Amino acid sequence: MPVTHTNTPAPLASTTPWQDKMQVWLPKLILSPTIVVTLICVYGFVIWTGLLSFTKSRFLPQFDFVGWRQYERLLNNDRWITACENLLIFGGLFIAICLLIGVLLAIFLDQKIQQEGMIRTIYLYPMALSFIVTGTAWKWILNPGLGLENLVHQMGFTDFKFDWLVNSDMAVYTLVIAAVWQSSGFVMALFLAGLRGIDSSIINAAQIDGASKPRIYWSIILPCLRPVFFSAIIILSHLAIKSFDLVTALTSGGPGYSSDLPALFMYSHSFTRGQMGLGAASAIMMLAGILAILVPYLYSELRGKRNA
Amino acid sequence: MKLKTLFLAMTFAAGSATAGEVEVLHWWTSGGEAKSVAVLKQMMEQQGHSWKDFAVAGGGGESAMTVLKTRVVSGNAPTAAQIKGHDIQEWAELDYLANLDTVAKKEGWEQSVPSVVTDIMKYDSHYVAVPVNVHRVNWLWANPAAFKKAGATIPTNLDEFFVAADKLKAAGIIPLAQGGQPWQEATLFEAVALEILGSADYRKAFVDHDMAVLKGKKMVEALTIFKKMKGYTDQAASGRDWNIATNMVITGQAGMQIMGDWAKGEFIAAGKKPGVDFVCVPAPGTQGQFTFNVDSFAMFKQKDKGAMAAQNDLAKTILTPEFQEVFNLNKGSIPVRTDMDLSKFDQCALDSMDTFKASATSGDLVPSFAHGMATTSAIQGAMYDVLTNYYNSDNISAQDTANLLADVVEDAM
Amino acid sequence: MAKLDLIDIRKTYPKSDLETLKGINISIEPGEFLILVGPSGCGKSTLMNTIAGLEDISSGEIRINDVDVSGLAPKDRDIAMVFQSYALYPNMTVRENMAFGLKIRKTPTTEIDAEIKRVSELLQIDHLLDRKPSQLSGGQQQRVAMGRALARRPKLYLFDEPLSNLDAKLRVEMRTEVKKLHQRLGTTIVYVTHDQIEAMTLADRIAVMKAGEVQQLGSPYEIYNHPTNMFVAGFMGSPSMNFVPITVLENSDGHACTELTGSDGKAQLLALPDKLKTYVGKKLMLGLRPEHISQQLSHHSETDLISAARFNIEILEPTGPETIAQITINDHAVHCRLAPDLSITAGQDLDLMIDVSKASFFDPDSERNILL
Amino acid sequence: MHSSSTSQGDNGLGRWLIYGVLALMALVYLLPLFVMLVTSFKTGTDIRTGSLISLPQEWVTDSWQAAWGTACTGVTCDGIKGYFWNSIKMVVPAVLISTFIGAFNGYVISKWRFKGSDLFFSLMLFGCFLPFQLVLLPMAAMLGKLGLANTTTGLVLVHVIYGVAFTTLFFRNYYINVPDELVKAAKLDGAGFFTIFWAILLPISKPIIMVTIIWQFTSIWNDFLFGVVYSGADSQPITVALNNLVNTSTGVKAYNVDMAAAIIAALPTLLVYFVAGKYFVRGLTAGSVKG
Repeated sequence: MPVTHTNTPAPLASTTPWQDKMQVWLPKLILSPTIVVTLICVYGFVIWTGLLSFTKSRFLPQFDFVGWRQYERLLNNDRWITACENLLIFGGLFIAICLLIGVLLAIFLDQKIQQEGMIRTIYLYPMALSFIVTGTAWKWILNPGLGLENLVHQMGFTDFKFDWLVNSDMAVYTLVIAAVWQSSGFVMALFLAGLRGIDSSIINAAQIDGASKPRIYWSIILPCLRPVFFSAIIILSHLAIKSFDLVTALTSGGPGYSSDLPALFMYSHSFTRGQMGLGAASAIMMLAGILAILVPYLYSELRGKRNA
Repeated sequence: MKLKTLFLAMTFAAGSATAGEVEVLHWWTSGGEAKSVAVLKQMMEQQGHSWKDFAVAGGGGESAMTVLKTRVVSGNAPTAAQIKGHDIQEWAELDYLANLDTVAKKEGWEQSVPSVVTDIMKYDSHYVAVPVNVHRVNWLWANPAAFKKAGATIPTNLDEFFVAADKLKAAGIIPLAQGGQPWQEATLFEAVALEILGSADYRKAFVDHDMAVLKGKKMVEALTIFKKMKGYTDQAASGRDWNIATNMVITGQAGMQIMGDWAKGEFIAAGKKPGVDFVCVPAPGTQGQFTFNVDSFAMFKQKDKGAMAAQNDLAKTILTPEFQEVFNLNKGSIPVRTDMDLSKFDQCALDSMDTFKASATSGDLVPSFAHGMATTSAIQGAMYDVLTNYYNSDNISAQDTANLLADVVEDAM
Repeated sequence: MAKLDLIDIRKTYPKSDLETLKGINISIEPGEFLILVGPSGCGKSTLMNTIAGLEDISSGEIRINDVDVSGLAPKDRDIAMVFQSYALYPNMTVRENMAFGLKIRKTPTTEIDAEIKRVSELLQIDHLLDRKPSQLSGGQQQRVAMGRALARRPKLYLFDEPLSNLDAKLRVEMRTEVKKLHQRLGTTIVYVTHDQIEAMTLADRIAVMKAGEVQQLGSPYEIYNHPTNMFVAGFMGSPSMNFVPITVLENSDGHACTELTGSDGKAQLLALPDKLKTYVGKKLMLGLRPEHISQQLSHHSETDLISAARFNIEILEPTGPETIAQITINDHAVHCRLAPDLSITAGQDLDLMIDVSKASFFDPDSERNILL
Repeated sequence: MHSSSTSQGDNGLGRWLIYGVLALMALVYLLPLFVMLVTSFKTGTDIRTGSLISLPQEWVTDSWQAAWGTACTGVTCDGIKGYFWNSIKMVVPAVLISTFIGAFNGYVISKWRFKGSDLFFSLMLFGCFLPFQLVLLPMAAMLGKLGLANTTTGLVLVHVIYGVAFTTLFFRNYYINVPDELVKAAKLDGAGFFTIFWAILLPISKPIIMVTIIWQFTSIWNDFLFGVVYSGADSQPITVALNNLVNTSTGVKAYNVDMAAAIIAALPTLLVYFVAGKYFVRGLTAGSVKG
């Protein structure tokens, strides 16, 4: 016998069509401020800069168009070429070394280490510091007269030479050192999180198959961490491309302009050099570069995931 | 903030028509300079105005310029900003600067300030900025004790310079203290170029941008000597601030520094006496020549009456002999007024003032391109790039650099 | 208790040419237990979501108690749903999970408490009320999910593969629970599963779906014994129905018959129902369930449509209560169900009984059951 | 067999190696902080005569007091204490608002998808890569039009605008791993758009909220560019003061004061990392790393 319901719950206050429509429109409504702001403050400003790059603007924006002139000047500018080469060196090394250190430390930390929390915090803390602080500290440590070189000299090894900071050919590598120091801990955290998310039965299965630990990590675990590599590379390239504070604080692009980076080039030409048109052109070139590298990568990664 | 300003303006408008707020953007944050600005602040406050300080240090005002540009674009320009040289013309051309002719007339600036300086302060023959001081850039600072120890004499020309430098080096003293920033390298080069080219050709090259001079033989010679000087600096110069370099001379770690007269403030602050603990002589071979660098405040157009009154008072105050004296004593420069009592100033400043007056008539008074006096920031920046790259890189010849210098100047014109 | 009518439901996803639902017509009586079965991708879950209002339909009508609800938001349809993943709110206790819907409907607290008491006792989860879902076993989570649905006393219950995340033993237990629950409460239930035993045991009626269409709607008995086409026939039952291609012949008596060829190549005659006489000379597909081929049973007298034949037993798969054997007929592998205590080894020949009276016959081209 | 032999190896030499490497790297990471710390407690002469990593001859806190209260950062010599408060006034609202908006955006993009929402998400991702120097002038013009130029409100607005791309990304990636059935169940229970968010999703978002807050707090607190350009004269953040202080020096560079100031400026972010660091890894584990 079916149980008869004596107390039917209060019926839901019948909603008006207006409220139902709201439910459909609410998500769009919620997102719309961000959409508008993004369109204006990201894309609008990029278009504005694009327009500016075709003008002869110097001191402040002026809209007298000169065609591709600023781009021609840019490509003939030695400092710009140096800055772009530096970005490739800096970005490439920075990303590669951060990934390497990050992965290794994460794997090591994942071996049921005592005091893991403390070690993890030590690796992570540089991320909390501003580039001004990092730059100031490293500038001092890397200074041949004051820092590391001096320290080793005092220890008795007077032949020791570590003058990268003041060496035109090596200055860009000091940027790599400081940037890696600052960001590799974060990469470690990403990978550690990724490792924690992997089903341990995979490792057990591989061990039963007779695979050695390094081999398990190399051929089973790392491929599983592909999404983490993706996130890490995106975040690291974002840091590399935007590296501005660090260069300003550590080398100011020097000696000469040997450690200049595009962001610094753009900033100084736009604001202190009175070459706003040229600065805008360099900004657009930077964006084009970012797009050229990132879009194919994003596309292949995201598409691959959809198929999987 | 706007409301607050409005409120302030309203309250003051009732009582006194002259009280208002000045917001001053500057990059004078280091000791002597900051003290000097503090004096100005105090003097303004005595007149009933309020002072809002907007100090942004770093890179010879690079950050400050960025801030200024964004503030102007946002329609919220400060009352006054530390702008100098050619940039004053740029701002005035864009019609952002206020007309100070009334104050200038009332205060008689034309009579007390030499025309070399007032020309820079005027756009379209109207005053838009107020000069604060005159720096002489082509100074050589030396530590006599270090020279004595090395058995060297303080040089008066380039040949002597290298003789003395060799002796200092042999005595284990860094001959030339140098800071590794583009503007410091340009300052050094400027002093050399002034000697090699002479005042007339210096002007042709860096003010009129005569291509023949820019890539001429003399320029190549100047570049060669400039590079030769690098051999007498220490290796760790890169990124070093000028005052650290000065400090090397103070402590006797280094023998000499070629730097503008603001370096004097550092010696004084360290308790050193001019002529005894340190000497100031013109950069080698530039006796009688004067590379000037004039600091100034440009006044931005204001909507608010109180602010305008305060602005005029600020302009007036800056050029009062009292402020000129205090400020320049702190900063190491000489007053822009030529009618002042200089009894409190030291010998370096007196020398400077004499040369200033004399060179104004002889044609040896030239604007410093390293400090934005001679040309636009675009050309100045382009020249910085070429010079700093040449100075710090071993694989480019003096001749190529001279050609490149001409090319980039032409490109940036 | 409510009546649910699905009238010509069509659904096409944006950016897709294919119709996911191609005109579904089902009427569900108050208190009826309807099960939707079909292979994955057949549209059964989409249909479920459209009933719930979680997805829009492209055309058609969904009527609950003769009211068209197809334009209403899910909350206004008064429907509860139990999900395969249970979808328990992880931040809430069991009590809060069950009370959530009632609270939103502004039910007085005392009523909520009473309702939770009733449901939790009914489902024997009253000792778990203050736990979080993460502290529960799979079976307990499943009960809570059902409790959450029951607490609201909706007009209609939707179950989306609710038992498929449980292990085999628990699944059988819960299946019984669900059946008991339905018998006690007499609620209207639409239940999606891909497990045909669940379908057979629980349903009042079963709707077999394929490619967005209902293939057959009927009682479990009808679906099992009178499948309308080869798809339904093959989908329900395990091991599934054997399909043997045959040619209809006429024997000397004028009865319909056909020849079956075993693995040894010998042909044996098999009598066919006389209804098939019109098909003489034509090819048909004979559908025989494994239990319709068995060892010689003493109590089965050989009637017209129960024929004996001898086949070579190729593979034996004892399952305990029965043994599944594989033979070859007309070059097709055929499963038959034998008694477990039969002493026989693979490779032997065995006399089997074929019960054609319960067989189905399909047109090989249209795959439709020609006798319906 | 194999597994047991490898794990034995782990316990011996391999294990020591791992600890060795980890400890060594910890030292490397700590070195700059150590140098900064000891330097900040040294006297001027101690810095010049001692070595980089030697402990102070005598521990003095003068430079800390100077950095906090008496060092010059312009015409005033009140140290960086006033700026500390300025930064807090700016950071707290900026972090909260951007996190809040990011949570809502992530919720919509992952659970209420509509035509174009995915496209918009990709467009937004690009915003993460925008070099901020590029937006300085147009943003200034916009703030001017809004009457927010050089106000704390304006600065907060800028940080929110350019932070939302990140916060949205974080929340979207987290919510995408929350089963859709939860939302469906809630819808059937009668919950609407906001109720589902408040009652179902937000309570399970703690890990990602922590990640987002840490990230946003760090980047906004440490920002110099926006801070120097969009703040008002009396609302400059601490990074501007630090910059003024570090670039302010006459004669002997007061490294000890610089270092003390740098550490003071970094204290809040350090604190956040030390206190909430474990949530950071946990939050990343909880899903934000799954691109």
